[in-house]
Amino acid sequence: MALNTLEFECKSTAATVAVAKPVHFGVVGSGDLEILMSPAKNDGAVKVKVVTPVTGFDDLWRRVVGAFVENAKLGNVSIEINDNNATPAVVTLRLRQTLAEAAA
Amino acid sequence: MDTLIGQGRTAIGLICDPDSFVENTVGAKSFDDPSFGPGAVVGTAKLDGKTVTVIANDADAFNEKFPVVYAGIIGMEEGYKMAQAVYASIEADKAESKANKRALVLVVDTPGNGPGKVEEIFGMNKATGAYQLALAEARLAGHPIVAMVIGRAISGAFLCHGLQADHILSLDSKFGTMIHVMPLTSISRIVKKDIEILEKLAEGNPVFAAGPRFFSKLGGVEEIVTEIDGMRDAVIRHVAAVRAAKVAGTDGETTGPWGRGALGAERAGRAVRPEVIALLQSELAQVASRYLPGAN
Amino acid sequence: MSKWSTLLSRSFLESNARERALGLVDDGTFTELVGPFDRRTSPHLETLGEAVEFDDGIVTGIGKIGKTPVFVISQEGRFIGGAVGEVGGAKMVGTIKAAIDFADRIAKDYPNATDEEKPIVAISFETGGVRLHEANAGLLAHAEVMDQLQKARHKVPVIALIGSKVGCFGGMGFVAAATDVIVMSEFGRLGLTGPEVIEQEMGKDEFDSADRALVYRTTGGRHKYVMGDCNFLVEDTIAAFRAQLAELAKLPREKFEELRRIGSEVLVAKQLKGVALAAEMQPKDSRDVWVHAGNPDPVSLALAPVADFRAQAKRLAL
Amino acid sequence: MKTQKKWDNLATDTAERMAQASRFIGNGKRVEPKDIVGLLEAVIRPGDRVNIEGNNQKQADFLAESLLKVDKSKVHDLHMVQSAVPLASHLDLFEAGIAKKLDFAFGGPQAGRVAKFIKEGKLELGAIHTYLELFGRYFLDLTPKVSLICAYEADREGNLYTGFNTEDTPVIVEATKFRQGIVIAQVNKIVDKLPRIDIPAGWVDAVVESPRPFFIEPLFTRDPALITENQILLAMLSLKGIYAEYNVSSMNHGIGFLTSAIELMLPTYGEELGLRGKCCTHMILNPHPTMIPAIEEGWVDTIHCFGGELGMEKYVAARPDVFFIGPDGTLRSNRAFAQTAGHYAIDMFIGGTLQIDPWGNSSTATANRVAGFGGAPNMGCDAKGRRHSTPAWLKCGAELPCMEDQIGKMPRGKRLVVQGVETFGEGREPTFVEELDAWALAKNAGIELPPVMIYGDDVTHIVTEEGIAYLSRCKDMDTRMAAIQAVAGYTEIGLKAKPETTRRLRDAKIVQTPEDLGVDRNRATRDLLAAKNMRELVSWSGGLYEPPARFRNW
Repeated sequence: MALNTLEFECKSTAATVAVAKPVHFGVVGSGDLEILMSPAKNDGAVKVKVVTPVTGFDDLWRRVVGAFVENAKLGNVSIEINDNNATPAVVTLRLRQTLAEAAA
Repeated sequence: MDTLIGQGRTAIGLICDPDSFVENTVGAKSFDDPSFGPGAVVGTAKLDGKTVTVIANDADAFNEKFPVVYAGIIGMEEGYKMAQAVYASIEADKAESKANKRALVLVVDTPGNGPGKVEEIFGMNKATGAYQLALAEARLAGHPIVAMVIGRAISGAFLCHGLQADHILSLDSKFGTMIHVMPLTSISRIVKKDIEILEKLAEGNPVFAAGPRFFSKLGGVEEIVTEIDGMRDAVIRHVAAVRAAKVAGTDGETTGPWGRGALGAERAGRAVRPEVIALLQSELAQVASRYLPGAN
Repeated sequence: MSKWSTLLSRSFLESNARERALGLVDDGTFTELVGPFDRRTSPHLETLGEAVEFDDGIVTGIGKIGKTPVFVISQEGRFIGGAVGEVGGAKMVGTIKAAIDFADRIAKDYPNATDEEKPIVAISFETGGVRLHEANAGLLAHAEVMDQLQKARHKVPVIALIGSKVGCFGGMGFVAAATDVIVMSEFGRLGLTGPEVIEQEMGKDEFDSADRALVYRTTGGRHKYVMGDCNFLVEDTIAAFRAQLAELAKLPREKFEELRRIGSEVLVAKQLKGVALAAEMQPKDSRDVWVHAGNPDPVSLALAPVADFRAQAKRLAL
Repeated sequence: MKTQKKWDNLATDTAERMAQASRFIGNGKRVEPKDIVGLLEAVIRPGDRVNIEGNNQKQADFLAESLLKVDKSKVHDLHMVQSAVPLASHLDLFEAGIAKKLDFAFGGPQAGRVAKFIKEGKLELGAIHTYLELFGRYFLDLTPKVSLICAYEADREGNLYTGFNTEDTPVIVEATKFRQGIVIAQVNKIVDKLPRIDIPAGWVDAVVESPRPFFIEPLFTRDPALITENQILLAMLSLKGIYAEYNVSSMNHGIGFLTSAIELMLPTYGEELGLRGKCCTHMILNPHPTMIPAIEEGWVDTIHCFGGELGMEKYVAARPDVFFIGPDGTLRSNRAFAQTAGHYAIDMFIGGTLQIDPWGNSSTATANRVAGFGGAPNMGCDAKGRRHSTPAWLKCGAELPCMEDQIGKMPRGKRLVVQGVETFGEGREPTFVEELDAWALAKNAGIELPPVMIYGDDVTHIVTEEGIAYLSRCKDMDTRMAAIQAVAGYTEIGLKAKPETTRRLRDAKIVQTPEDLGVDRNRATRDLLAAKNMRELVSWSGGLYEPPARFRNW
């Protein structure tokens, strides 16, 4: 019954964007999530950790976060997510918003 | 006698010196109107020869003016009446030293606070809040406060009548005592987890299950009293211990809600609480200078 | 335009706990304590397989308004209804205690400090009280907060801000009642028993919890203003709550006792007049009490814009 | 001698029934509430076709409950013909054996019981119709013998005022009365003088003052506080990629939060796009509270309504230039006429759905609920009989690469039918699916036709957070499926999209992402909503809008 933790890495083919300082964004409401995005020396890759009560969507998480990392050209970043059953649209939106917060 | 549920006055007799309880008088204050807050029993008694204020619940009373108040429920009148008894105790002993301030004995058997529409319109939360503030004020002023749970100590009503005490004692659950926010069956329904799973988890983690033992593990109950005729001695003993701490000036860290926090850590039921408070203090220490007078 | 200044015009109701906390104090002054980067999630939620949050649903920290250090506690209703568990409860208790210690330190080290330089505590409530997943720990934390509120008396003013969706109910309803000052918006609600439970106790004919207008006129900001249960009714913006807080920060500390509703024998006697009135009137609806307080047309008054309402509403005299 | 054929059987039958009922009917056709069951037993015969006015909104609930109390040995096996069956009592009639067969259009909250009763043999399903289709059959083969209708007021002669929520009443009464049937009305109040006469007394046989006002549901009120950022993104895409692209002037908005978002963004984002005066000038729409800001900002010339909406009475009455207001100063809605306009006259229908299959068929049906679709299919289709042209209709038609295969060089337009959906719904349920649940429902409930709300060939655009699929621009099924895949995100359908194909579709403007359209995702915040909560809607209305109690949070 414990929470499901999913950890993986993804790498952008053209990783040029990093974050300068750790940022936090979002609220773990129903169907929503929060994200911590922090700089991490990681050989250009992005380390991802998702904590969620919902199981069975591991591939979906890899794809959604992977596509975000690819599009954003993100590298050397650690992404930590506390999720409460957010849809891919919400996940993508929050990832974008977190990155925008980091750039601000 | 296998339970004291619904028998607040009997319990007062068992705890205090025989026939010493005088209801409706505390210090200079007397409560003359029998229809006022009938669910609250307040008065003065002797405990081991010393004057104490006693506050209890009357499970047989029905408040005609506020029909949601019965069976020991604390309504608006009851909450304010209990607060008045506390203020009267403070007033009566305001010239006394800590060694001599009268103790307050809370005999706890209450299933809840008044859950009505009129109560919300007029602010039930103020009545119970007022009583809690009064108890905290008395405790901080040096009155030893000991709560004895003899029956039901449920959620907000326990918060109001019990949890502001210096020490909390509870009769063992074999006497039917209930301490909880909600029974596990209701929690199971609301958090949508099977009762069997919750029962199993409760064995290792006392934070959500119902009963005095779990509260004891969390530091929420100082001592479980295993026999009814052991109550009197236990209350006398705890009043003495609390008084000693107050005289010595160690009560701040060892009694009351804050003291029970430390007890919770000691008994390993609330291990995270002290860590979080310590972390908060250390993080504040790093930036505190920015917020002191004259800083920019 | 900085991010902070855009926060000010935001709806307090719509904002999240962190935005409220940031916007209440001066730009750039907020330091979050035990914030999300500390990752102090609830171990109990984890055991139960429930979603966790890095701040456990409560933002705590310190900021400044002008010269005044402001200890901020801001509950997040979107995370499990803002309910209080062990971690969140400890953050709340720890923050009020830290404010008291801070006041003691200033009193000792800065004997000439003005009132304006002494700390205040601002609590934005958004909670139904105890978090059932860790109910016992949550309940015990409530008692600790109450204890701290009494300890803060005469020393650190504690100001309740209630303008959130969830409102402030259950055990936290007591806590809010026990603060020095209560500031609400018309969207805030304050009480003890939630509408569903009242309906369950009294029946749907007496109290229909789906009737939100009824729910709000029983526990909402406008009603609480008429009853004197909240001191100030402000517009639903972060700026409006902030402005009220800033005004209070300048107040001489001894004035705060005068703003209280409970906390002394005299105040209890005053509240009992209200209870006697309740017993005598047996109001079917809060409107009855509004009329009694001198508002002959409670329906129109309830619909009037907040500024007009404040100008016109007669408050219950006890 | 040749037998004289009798030509007035219907009238004779009615007269016989009314004779038996006469002892219950007093002056002004008035029936006491206590006599209503007796009246129903007198006028209804086993096997009759009966209509209980069950609209989208107002409900003849007292009469429905009274029908439930009849002696089942006298009244049974009725054939119910009515728009909607949203009340428990509607289905209780089948449980009790009083009713047997059902022809309807919309199940609403009773959809689960409809499915269950069909399966258990308690309910024989005629067909699930659209509103217009059912209204049509009222005048063909499903004319009610007895109709139990619902009005706000009656006068002392039996004239009726149906007012704001006229809805289906005229069509029901006309069909029933002009086939010599019997019309019984429940009214909230009997008054000396009506504001206006909506139904003449001569078409009404009995009037009962209901012990409580009829039930009415505020179905079209959407609290702006609940609109999400992704819905705002979809609204931005719709406004820029469809409203502006086609200059859509006339339309119907479906019931969901996306269209509420669009309505609330007309004065902000729509204004910025310069659409005022061009788009949304003529609408067929219930009085949506979320339209208030756009109306106040002068966007709308006219709105005709299917029904009313609780709380909007005063606001609507105060905007007679926009709404259809009677000489008495109040709105008269009319579902039959609004649906006619919605089917033939509007350029666009935009709404949401629960599921879309790989070919673009969409449905809100779930496996165990027979809900029906009400009016959506009539608006969410290309009306083949349409013969007038408008720029948006022509432009959409001109885009169709396959038109020439069917009608050669002849120009013809096409209705824009837009489905706006997020790729995943609540609980991470995919919106794009291999097979609609409608198939499972058809199997479970024993219906021959999977209930499809909008067929793929009628859908011209699908809007998701990934972008817009311009299905009107697809030359064949392969292209159409690829375009759908391209906007289906991370659903199984979406994962089939090939990047190079999607690239090609984007270049051909068959698929457009937010970036292609120049829609800045970072602007998709609630700041774009002209009103963010109910309170602000009230302010926009100058205090004229009075939200129902359940929507008020002050």
